Amino acid sequence: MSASTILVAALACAVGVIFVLALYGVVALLAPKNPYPLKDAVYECGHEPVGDPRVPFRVQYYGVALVFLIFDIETAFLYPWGLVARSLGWVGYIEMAAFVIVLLVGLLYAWRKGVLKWA
Amino acid sequence: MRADVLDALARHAATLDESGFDPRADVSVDAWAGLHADLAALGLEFSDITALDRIDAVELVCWLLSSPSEQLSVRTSCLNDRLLAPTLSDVYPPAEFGEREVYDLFGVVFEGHPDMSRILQPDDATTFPLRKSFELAETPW
Amino acid sequence: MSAALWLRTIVGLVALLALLAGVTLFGVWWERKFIGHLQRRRGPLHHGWHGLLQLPADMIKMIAKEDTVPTAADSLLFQFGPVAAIVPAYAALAALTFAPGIALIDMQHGLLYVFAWETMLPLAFALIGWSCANKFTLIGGLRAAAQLISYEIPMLLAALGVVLTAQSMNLTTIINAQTGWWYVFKQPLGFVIFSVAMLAEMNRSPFDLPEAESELVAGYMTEYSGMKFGFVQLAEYSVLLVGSYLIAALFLGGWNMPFLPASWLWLALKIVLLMTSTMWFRGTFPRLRVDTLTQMSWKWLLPAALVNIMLVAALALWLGPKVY
Amino acid sequence: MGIVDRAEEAGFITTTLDKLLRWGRSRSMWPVNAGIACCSLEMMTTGAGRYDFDRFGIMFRSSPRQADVLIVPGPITKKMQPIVQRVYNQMAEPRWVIAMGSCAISGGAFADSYNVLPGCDTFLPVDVYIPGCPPRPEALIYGCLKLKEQIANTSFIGSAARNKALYVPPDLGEEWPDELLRQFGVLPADDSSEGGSRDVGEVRDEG
Amino acid sequence: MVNFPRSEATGGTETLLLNVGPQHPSTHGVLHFMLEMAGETVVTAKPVIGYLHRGIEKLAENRTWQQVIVLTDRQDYVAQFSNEWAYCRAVERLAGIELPERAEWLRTLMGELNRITSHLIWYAGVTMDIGTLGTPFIYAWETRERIFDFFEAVTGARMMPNWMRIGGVRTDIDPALLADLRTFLERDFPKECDTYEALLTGNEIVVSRMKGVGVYTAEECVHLGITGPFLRASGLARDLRRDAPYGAYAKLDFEVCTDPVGDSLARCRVRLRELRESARMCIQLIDGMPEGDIAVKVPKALKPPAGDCYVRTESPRGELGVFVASDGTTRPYRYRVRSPIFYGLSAMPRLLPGHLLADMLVIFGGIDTSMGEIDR
Repeated sequence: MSASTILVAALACAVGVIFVLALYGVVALLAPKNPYPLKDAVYECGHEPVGDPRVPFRVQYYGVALVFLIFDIETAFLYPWGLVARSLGWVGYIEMAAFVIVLLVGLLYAWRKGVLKWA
Repeated sequence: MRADVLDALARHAATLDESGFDPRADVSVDAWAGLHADLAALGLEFSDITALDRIDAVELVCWLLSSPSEQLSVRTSCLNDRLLAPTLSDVYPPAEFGEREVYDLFGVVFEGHPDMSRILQPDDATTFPLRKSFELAETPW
Repeated sequence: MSAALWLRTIVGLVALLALLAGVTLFGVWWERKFIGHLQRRRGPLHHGWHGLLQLPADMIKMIAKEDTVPTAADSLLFQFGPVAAIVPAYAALAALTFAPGIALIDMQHGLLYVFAWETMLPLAFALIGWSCANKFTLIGGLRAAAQLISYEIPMLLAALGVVLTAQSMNLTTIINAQTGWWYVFKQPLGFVIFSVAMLAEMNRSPFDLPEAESELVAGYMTEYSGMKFGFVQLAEYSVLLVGSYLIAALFLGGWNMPFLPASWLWLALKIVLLMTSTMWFRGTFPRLRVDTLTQMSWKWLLPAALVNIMLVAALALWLGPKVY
Repeated sequence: MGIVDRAEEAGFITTTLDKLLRWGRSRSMWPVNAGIACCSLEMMTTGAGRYDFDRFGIMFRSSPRQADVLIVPGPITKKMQPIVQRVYNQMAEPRWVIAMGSCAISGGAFADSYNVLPGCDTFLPVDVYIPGCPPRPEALIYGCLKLKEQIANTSFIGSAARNKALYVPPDLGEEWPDELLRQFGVLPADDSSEGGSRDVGEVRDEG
Repeated sequence: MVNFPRSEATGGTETLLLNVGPQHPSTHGVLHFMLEMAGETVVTAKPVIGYLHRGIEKLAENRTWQQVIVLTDRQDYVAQFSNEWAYCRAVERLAGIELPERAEWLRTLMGELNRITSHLIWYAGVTMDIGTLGTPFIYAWETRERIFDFFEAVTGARMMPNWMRIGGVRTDIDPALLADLRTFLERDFPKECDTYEALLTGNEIVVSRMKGVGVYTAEECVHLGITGPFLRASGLARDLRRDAPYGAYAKLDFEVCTDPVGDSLARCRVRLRELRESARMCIQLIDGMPEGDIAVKVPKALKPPAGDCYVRTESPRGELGVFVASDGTTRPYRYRVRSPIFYGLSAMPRLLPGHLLADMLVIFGGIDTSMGEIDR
């Protein structure tokens, strides 16, 4: 990734942000603005919201995030091997197969423990 | 009428009158819950609970089904100064909404009801519209 | 950075912006017409030829619509939400090669760059959902986060099969490697897993849980009025464009067409066909439930993706590069 | 701060922009998916295959934030009035109201009922009235086209000031309770701190 | 502020109080559910109704016996003919009026056609709840339009016919219309029922959403006061058209559709089979329609004898009971409607807890609510 490509990529993000901010500017220019308490209340099917919406997460989100982390790291290890798999030949394949099987056992363990169950 | 239903009515001193379209049993207010507990035990199903405004009293009418095609009405009347009746919601679960509606539109309070509040009218309403004393605006046509 | 490169980048970025706006406008119109005719009705008709003028009208109305900010909402994140939704998809466009020579950045790891931006999406939707302090958006945002996280791993692993056979992550070499048999015939399992996972990434039916019309009113965009809703629609269609491009490039042979000279027209045709099929799915499929959704990814797609990689690797080594 | 809304006199820029806004806003009217009673079935029939609303660019949105038009299909009871008023107030500007069916216009078949308000224009500024019980889908489409004409023909220049007066039904302006005027933003919300932010503050500790 | 039920049985995790309120795409009208949710599972559900309470029962006391029929149309605005029929039967039984044969057959025909349109609206609602963007919704609406054209040709109005009178019906149906309806019901309707079945019970995602969701036994349903297709889907063949036949039902052969399983999918199957069953009945009705006049002479200022009576009719949603009391004057003394889904809704706080938000809508869609009848 030469320096110019990084610069162009950064420029791409910058243009994305500028595009959104420009449209925000046009909206601020054209759109009417008339805030008053009842309009700025949070929408809840015509009722006043009761209780604080920001309730702590359920526990299974945390479980799924952990399992995602494990398999994301696994993908991070598999990709470099994928690039050179042909040249490494069968030796590389056997090692990677062992790695993947260990992770499949890990998945089976998570499955049995019920981390993947969503209810 | 089935025999076991008849003696259940007799046990609660309910006067049975079969002359009208459907058999009708009148019972006093305090025997209301006991009678319904026995009738439910005999397998009668709950169809509807409603009320009639008899000017000086409110007549509670509860329709029960002795079989899919026969129906029996059990009635009692609460005088205007004591609009109180025991609840049937523990014996017949659907009666919970029916009784809340009778309270909302007639003003009869049911003791022991899990959530005795208005069901149809806004919660801050004060009137009991289905009483004859409540006058509607005259029909505009 | 030489002046020519500066000029090329600026022109490229503006062209990509025009492409994005064009795809969104065309996409919204085509979706309403296509789903309309799917449902035995006509869709936009009276404004312009077959409703073509309907889109500028929607855009003008959305731009000139008031931008309400609920007092209970976290106003900075609330305003930043659309930016977080649009920038990933737009920046990912920069690395896509649309024709044999034409690409803004033809980097060695184009695919990795696109996937890096793709993993930003769950963050954006969860952020939008959390910032609006509305219960429907909170549930919608958390659902989006859970769904996109669950379907990211099968997508990456399915793409690994393609990378493994093409031996590079550069999109041009991947497409050029498919001049003969397309990868969809060599790795059918990989194609199925990748398209299902990409459908989930794009939040298109039957995986459109985050903006579940019937349960969560309008999902994570319930509190978004006027142009913010336009931005979220722009983000949705840009993710749709990137997703369709990836399926077309990785598995359907990009700009190669059997017995015909390679040109960008075939790539455009494939992208339009893929987008239309997502609209077709949207018109027919009902919505999955949250738990079946996550179960399906973790218990079916992930093991299948691992098996697919081992299978493809074994075939590649056994049959050698010429045949496979 | 829309330049078209705040402008006092019609300069060159404001008139062209105004013409553009009028064209855009009239061609794309998104109603809120608020079904109340029997007229909501006729509204759905108009959205379905035979009388298709989508031909005129009218697409139902379920959240009021993204909607322009509030179609009131059915009688407004005392319990429903705060809900409809809150949904109307949560719609983004510029917004319009269609009273669909004789119940929404004058209480209709239930005019003498103790629980039905005599029409939704007692608390909403209505733009188009569609009589009928329920009005046929063609009548609803005709009403929407009438609204389209009204939007296309009324200028938006200086409408910000005018809108404020429009919020409150002109003839009932005096007897309106202050609290409601404050909600509409006619009375400044800040001077009565207990009134304006009452509902937000009160909710906080009650939850 | 309405009191909000907050239960402690949530195992300590913080719960979200959600108003699935009157203005919501899938509450089929102005029903408001106060949900207490732990994450996505419903802990307690409290239905709040009354947003469409127009006080029809009080208004009826302000009208003559004949004028009340206008109010009955607007009661359950999805199945108007069954409301009218229930009211007319109650008053005719109270006043002791016998109907001519043809009037009974005409009423039965319109009642069954109304069952078809009501089930089609239920079908459109259920498919919208589980997420199809409205394709089955619009197909069902197209079939309903065909039947509404027939209603309009006979009664003059699409939705609010006001067609039945105490002692008969208002207009006769000429044979050409009947023949046209017969060809539609015999040739096109079964094909469209096949598409509806394919789009709903034949679709794997729908089966995965509905199979095994909300399984209730017949005893539970009877105990909780649920009647109609919801009860028949739990295996109990309870149908007033066969148990206490009225109109022309005694002369028709039809089968009460039940389903032993009792889950949400069974409720869909029962209603889809009832669509076909009603079409078959209509064909028999058209073939066997007797000749004769369509109404019996009833004095305009009808004064039924003092007294009261309660008549139960099978509406598309369940057992619709009308309790009518008269004190001998020209105006009803009391008019009470026993709505099947009013008591079906009272069962919801017991049926819904423990399900996901998506399942809650599927189960709640099973009782096919129409708010006009619940709030009256």
